[in-house]
Amino acid sequence: MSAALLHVDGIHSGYGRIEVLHGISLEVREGELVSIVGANGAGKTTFLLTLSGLVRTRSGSAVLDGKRLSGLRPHAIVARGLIQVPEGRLILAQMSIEENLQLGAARTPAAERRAAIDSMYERFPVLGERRVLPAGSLSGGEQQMLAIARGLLARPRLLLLDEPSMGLAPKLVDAIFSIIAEVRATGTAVLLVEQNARKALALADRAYVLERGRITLSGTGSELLHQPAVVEAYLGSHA
Amino acid sequence: MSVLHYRDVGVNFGGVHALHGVSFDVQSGHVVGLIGPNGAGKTTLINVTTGVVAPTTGSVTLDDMPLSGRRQYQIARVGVARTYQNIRLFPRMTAIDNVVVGATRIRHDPDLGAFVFLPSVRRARIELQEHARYLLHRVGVPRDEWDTVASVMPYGSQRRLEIARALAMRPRVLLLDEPAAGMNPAETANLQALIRSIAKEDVAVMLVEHDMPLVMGTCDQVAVLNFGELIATGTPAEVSRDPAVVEAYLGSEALP
Amino acid sequence: MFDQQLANGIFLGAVYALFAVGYTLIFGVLDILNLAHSAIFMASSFVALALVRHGVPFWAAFLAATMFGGALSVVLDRVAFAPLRARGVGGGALGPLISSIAFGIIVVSVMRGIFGPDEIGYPSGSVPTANLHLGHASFTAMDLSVLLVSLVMMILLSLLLKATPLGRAIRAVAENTKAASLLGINVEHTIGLTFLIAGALGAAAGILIGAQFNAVGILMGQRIELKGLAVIILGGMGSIPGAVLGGFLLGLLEVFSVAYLSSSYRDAIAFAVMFLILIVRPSGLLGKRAGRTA
Amino acid sequence: MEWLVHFYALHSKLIDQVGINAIFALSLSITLQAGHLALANAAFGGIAAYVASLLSIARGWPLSVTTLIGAAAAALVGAAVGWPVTRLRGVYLAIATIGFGEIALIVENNLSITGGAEGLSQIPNQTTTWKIYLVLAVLAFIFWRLRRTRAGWAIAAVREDEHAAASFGIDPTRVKFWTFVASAAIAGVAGSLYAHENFFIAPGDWGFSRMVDILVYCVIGGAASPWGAMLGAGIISLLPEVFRFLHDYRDIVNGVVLLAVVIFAPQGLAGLWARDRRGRKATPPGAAEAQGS
Amino acid sequence: MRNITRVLIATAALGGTLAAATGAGLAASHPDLKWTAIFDSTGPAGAYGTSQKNALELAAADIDAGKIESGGQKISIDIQDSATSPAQVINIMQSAFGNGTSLIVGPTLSSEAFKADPLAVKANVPVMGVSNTANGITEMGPCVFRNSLSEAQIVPDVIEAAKKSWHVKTAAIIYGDDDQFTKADYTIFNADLPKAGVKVVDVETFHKGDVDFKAQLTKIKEAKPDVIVYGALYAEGAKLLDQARQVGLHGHEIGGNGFNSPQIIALAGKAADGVIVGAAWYAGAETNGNAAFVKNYTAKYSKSPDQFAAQAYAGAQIAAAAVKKSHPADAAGMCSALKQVGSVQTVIGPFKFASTRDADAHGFVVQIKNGTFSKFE
Repeated sequence: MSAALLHVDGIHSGYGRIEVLHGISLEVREGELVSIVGANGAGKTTFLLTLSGLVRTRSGSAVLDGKRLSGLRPHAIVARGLIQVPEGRLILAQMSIEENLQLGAARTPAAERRAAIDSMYERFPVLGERRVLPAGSLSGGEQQMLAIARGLLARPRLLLLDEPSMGLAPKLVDAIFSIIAEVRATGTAVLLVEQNARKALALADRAYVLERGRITLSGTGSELLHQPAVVEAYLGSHA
Repeated sequence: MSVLHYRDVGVNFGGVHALHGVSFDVQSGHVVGLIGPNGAGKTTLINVTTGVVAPTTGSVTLDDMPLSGRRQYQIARVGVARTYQNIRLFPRMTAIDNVVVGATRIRHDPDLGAFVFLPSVRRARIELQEHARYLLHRVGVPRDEWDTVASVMPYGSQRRLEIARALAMRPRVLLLDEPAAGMNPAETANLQALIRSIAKEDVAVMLVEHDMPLVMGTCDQVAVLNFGELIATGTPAEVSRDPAVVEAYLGSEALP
Repeated sequence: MFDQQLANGIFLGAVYALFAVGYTLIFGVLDILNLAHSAIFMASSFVALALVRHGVPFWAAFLAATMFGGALSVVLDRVAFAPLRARGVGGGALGPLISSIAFGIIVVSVMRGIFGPDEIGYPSGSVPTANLHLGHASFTAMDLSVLLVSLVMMILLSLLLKATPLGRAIRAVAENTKAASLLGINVEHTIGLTFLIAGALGAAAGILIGAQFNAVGILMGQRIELKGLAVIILGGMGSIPGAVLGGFLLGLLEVFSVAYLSSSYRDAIAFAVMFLILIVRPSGLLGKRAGRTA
Repeated sequence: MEWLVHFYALHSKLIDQVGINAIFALSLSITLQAGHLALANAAFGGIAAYVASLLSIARGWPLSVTTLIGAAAAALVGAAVGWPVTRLRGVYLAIATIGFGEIALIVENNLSITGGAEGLSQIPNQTTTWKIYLVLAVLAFIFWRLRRTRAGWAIAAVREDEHAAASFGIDPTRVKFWTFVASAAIAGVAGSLYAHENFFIAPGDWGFSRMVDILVYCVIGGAASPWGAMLGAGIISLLPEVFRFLHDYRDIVNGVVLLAVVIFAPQGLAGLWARDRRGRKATPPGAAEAQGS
Repeated sequence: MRNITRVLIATAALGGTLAAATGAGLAASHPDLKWTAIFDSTGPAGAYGTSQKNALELAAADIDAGKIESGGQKISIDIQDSATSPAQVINIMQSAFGNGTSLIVGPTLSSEAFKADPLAVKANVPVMGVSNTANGITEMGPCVFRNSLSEAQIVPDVIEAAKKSWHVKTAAIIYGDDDQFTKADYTIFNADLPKAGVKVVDVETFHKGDVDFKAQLTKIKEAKPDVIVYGALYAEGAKLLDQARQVGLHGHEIGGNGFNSPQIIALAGKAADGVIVGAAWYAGAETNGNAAFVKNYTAKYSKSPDQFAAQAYAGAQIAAAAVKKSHPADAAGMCSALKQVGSVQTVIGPFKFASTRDADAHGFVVQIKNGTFSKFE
C-alpha cells in the first residue's frame, strides 16, 4: 500500500493565456479511493483533463506506475491504464449501448471481450435489456452507469470519475455511489472528483480540497468531512 | 416595483425536465442571486429569459410584455442584456469596439449620414466612444487594454468587458452568468461594488454565480434551484441557513 | 424504351453512388467538404491506365491504383487538413474548403504535366467490353461491374463501420473526438485511416468509371464533383446508405428527365433537386444532421 | 510621364482586369464579412452582364444606366434566392449557392436571347479604366464608411459571434439576407463592367471556376477585410503574369501558394499586418483561437 | 494613420508584383520579325492548344531551316499559353504589341478571339485565326484573317455526300449545348439539313464533361432516324459512338468538326468505323508537303497530328509566304502582305483568302475506316 500508483508533482496547466492549475501535487496509492472536492471553477475538471492528456501540461509531471504520463497523447495515456469517465458522461449517443461497451473493451483481448461485456450486463441489467438501443435513449442515471461500465471495461489501473452524480436525482446519486464503492472493493484505484462533497468524503480513503487551482487541504475522508473549512470552500464564510 | 416575472416556467429537453414550475420576480434596483449545484438549470433559465430556449410551459414577462415566443434579438431590443458563462466577446474587435457594438441598437443617428460625413453622425460616434471609454473605466478594464482585440485580453478583463458591453445597451434587465469565474479575490470585491452600483441605476440584475461570498454579499434576494426546481428563495442569510440548500450543495452524508 | 431507360438510370446511378460514398464518408466524420476528392478520383484513374498500358492486368492495376488513391488521400489529410485541425479550425470554416481546392489544383496540374491534356482510353482487350442483354435492355459488362462493385463496396463499408473495431472508432471520432480520445482511440490515426478508405473508394470509382467509359482525362473529376454534391445532399450528408440511395435516385431522375422531358435541362433538374432539398430538408433523405441555423 | 503612357498602353487591359476582379472580390467580401460563405457571385455577375449587355446592344443606353439595371436585376434574383438560402448554415449555404450557380448557367445556355453557348458578341466597349476605378473607389469608400454605421457594426458582430450579436438586438438572419443581396448587386456591377470591357460574353465566363477565382482573391487577401479582398484580387490577377515563365507548371505554383496561405496565414495577407499591429504583444500562437472558440 | 499604412503596404505589394509581371516583357529585344502565338496548352481547351503549339514549334523550326520559305527573312515565333483564360489572352496580346510583334497567331477558341481580337484591331496588328470557326470572326477588323474553315463552309458538302451515298431522309442531332464548337454544329446542321430535304426528327443535348449519354441515345433510337449527327468534341464524341453501339444503334452517322481528330479513333476504336466527317484536313490528304508534315510531327511528338495542328502549321506557311512575297517590316506591312499573298500551297491544300479575309477553300468529306480517315466515296 505504500507505493504510489499515481504520483502528481507540481502540475501547472490551463487554456490559452489563462492558467487554471497553479502547481498541483498529490498521490493515489494502489486500491485507494481518493476524492478531490471543491467549488465549481476550482479547477477539478481541468486537473482530470490534464491527467488524461486533453489539456497540455505546462510544467510538473504525472507518473503512473513509474511511467511518466505528461506529454503523452490521450490514447497512449489510456493504454497505460489511466481511464477517465468524463464530466457530462460523453457517451456516444448515436451508437448503441453494446457499441459503446465494445469501444470501452477495445483493448481487452478478443477472447475475453464477450465475457467482460456480459459481466457488465449482469452488473447493470438495465443496460443489458437495451443493448441494441442508441445510448442517447438512456436516462441521465443510466447514461452514467453506461459511462462507468465503459470505463471499467478498459481495465483501468486507475479510474478517474468526474462528477458522476451531476444532474442526477438523489435516489440515483445513491445508486451511483454504491457502484463506486463496489469498484473500489474490487481493488481498482479510483480518483473521484465531486461537488457532492459529503458523500465523496464519506466514501474516500483520503481526500484533497481544491480551491482556485491550488490544493488547500488534505487528509483522510473522515477528517475533512467535519472541517468547517470545507463547507467554507463551497458556500463561503456566511454559512 | 417588479419588472421581470417568471410564472411556472418549465423546460423539457427530450423528456428531461431541465426546469419545472419555476416562479419568482426580479425587481428593478435589486440584485437577485440565482444559485444551485451544477446542472440545476440556472443557465437554462437565462436562456429562457433571452429567447435562446423556448419554455415548454409557463411564461416570462417584462412588465406586462410577454417575452416567451419572441426571438433572441427582439428580447434584447426591449432591454434584456446578458453576459455568458463561457465568455462570448467579439474576439477580433477591440475592447472599445465591443462596447460600441453593444450600443448598436440604442443609436438613432441616420446610417446614411456616415457616408456624407454628417457632423452630427461624427459627434454621435465620438459620444459613443466616449461613453464606451466611460463604461470600460467603470467596469475596471485597464486603459492600456482599450484598443486591444478582445481575444488577447487577460481573462479578468474579458469578463469585465462583457459587462461593459451589456451595459452599453442601457438594459432594464441584466443577466450575469458567472461573472466572477476566474477572478481573484480583489477583482471579485470590485465586481461586487460594480454590481451594486448598476442595480442602483434602476436595473434589475440577476446574478448566477458559484462564488458564494460574492452572492451573499451582493444580492438582495437569492433563489436556489436544484434539479430544475426552485427549492428556496429569501435573503442571503435565510437561504444559507436553509438545510435544503446546504443539502443541495454538499449532498447528504449518508451512504447507501 | 422504358426498360432500356430504367437500366440506363440504374447504371448511371451506380456511377454516382460509387463516387459519392467516399465523398460523404469524409463529411460524416470530419464535417469537411473535401473538394479534392475528385482529383484523387482522376489521378488514380490515370495510374491504373498507365499500369495497364505497361502490361499489368486490369485487376492488378485496379488494386495498385486503389492503394495509390488511398495513400494520396492520406497525404491530402496530412498536408491540407491536419494542420488546420491542429489549430482548431472547424469543418464549417472556410479554411478546409480552400485547402482542399488548392490540393486539387496541385494534383490536377501534376497529372497534366505527366499525362498531358488528352483523354486516353484503355488498350483494346484490356477491359471487358461484352454487351449483355436483359429483357429489352442492353448494357456492358463494365456497367454491370460498376453496379456490382458499388453495391459490394457499400455493403462492405457499412459492415466495416457497423461491426469492426475500426468502424466503431471512426464513428466514435465522428460523433465526439474528446470522448473518443478518452476511450483510448488514437484520433489522428483514425482520421488518417478514414481518409485512406475514402481515398481508396474514390480511386476505385475513378478507375472503374474510366474503364467503363474507356476514357481517362484530366477533367473527368470536375463534372462528377458537382453531381456528387447533389448526390450527397439528396441522400443526406455523411450518410453512406444515403449516398447510394441518392446516387441511384439522381441517375434515374436524370435519365427519365431526358426520356420524358428535355435533355437540355437534365443537369438543371439535378441541381434544382439539390437546391430544393437544401431548403426543405437540409439533412437529406437519410441524414441526421440539420443544416439550418437555430 | 512618357514611361507611364507607354506602360499604360501595354498593360491597360491588365489594369482593367485587376480593377474588375477587385470589385468581384469586394462583392464576396461583404458576405464573408458577415461570416457566411455564399458562392453565387459569378452567377450574379453573369445575370447582370446579360441584362446590361442586351440593353446596351438593343437600346444603346449608356454604361451607367445599363449597369445599374443589371445590378438591380442581380439584386432582385439575389433577394429571391437569398430569402430561403441565408437561413442555411456553413457548408450547406455554400452548396446551395453552388447549385444555384449551375442552374443559372444551364438557363443561360438554353435561352435564345443570350445566344447560348455561342455567346453574346458585339457588346459596345464602353468600359474604361477610369470608370472601373471610379466604381472601385466608390465601393472602397462605402466599405470604409460602413464601419462607422450601425449596419457595419451589425455585420461585424454577426461574423464574430452570431449568437452574441443576437443578444444585443441584432437579427442575424436579416444581416445575412441583406449582405447577400448587396453582394449580388456588387457582383452585378462587376459583371456588367466585364461584359462591356470584353466585347463578348458566354455562359462559360460565369462558371464554378470563376467563382473559385473570386473566393481565392478573398482568401489570399484576408477573408473578412475589404482591403484584403482588393489586395488579393490584385495579386492573384497578376500572379499568372509573374509565373508565366513557369509555363505548364504554373498551376502547381498557384496551388502551393494558396495552400500555404490557408495553412500559414489563415487571416490572409491583411491578417499578417493586423497581427503585427496588435496581437504580437504577448500572445502565444494559437491562444486567440483556443480562447475564441 | 493605420489606413494609410495599409494602403501604402498594399500599393507596394501590388506595385512589386506588377513590376515583376511586366519587367520581363519590357526588357526583351526586337528581332527582325516577331510573331506571337497564343494557344491554350493548359486549361480546359488544353488538348487542342497543345496540338497547335506543337505544330507551330515545328513550323518555326522549318522556317529557320528554310523548309518553309520566308525569303530569307528571320522570324521568331513566341508561343504563349493562355490556359483557356480570355483575360490572359488579352494580357499576352497587349504585351506582344509593346514588343513589336507583327502578327498574332491564334487564339485557340472563338470565345477568346471575340474578346481579344478587337484589341489587335485597335493596335493595327494583324491576327491569323487558325482554329476559330464561329461566324463573325474576320468581321471584327480589316486585319483579322483566318485559315480555319467555318462549319458553314463544310457542312453543306457533308450533307450532300450523305444524301448521295446513303439516301437519308431523316436525321437526329445530338450536341453539346454549352460549347461553341458543338453548338455551332447544331445550328448549321439544323438549318442545312431541312434545306437539303432531310427531316430532323429528334434533337438531344449534353454537357461538356458528361460521360453517360445512353438516355439520349435510347431516345434517338426510338425516333429511328436514317442518320445521326454528332456535334461533339472528341472526348464526348468517342463515348457517344461507343454507347450508341451499346444501345443498339448501328446506322449511318455524321460527325461535326470535333470528330476530325485521331483521338476519336484512338478512344472509340471500331465503334468509330463508318462515321463521315467534314474536315478542313485529314492525315491522308494528298496535299503539298502533307506526308512530310505528318511524318515529322509524329516523329517529334510521338502522336499523330490533328486538324488543329495542321491548320496551325498551314497558318505559318501562309504567313511565311506573305513575308517571302512582300518583305514586310512591321505589323502594317504584315497586314497588307497577308492581303496580297494570293494562292499558297499548304498542308491543308491550296489556299487563298476571300475578300472577307476568310478562307476561300473547300473541305474534305472523309470517312473513318479501319482506324484511319480516308476520303469518303
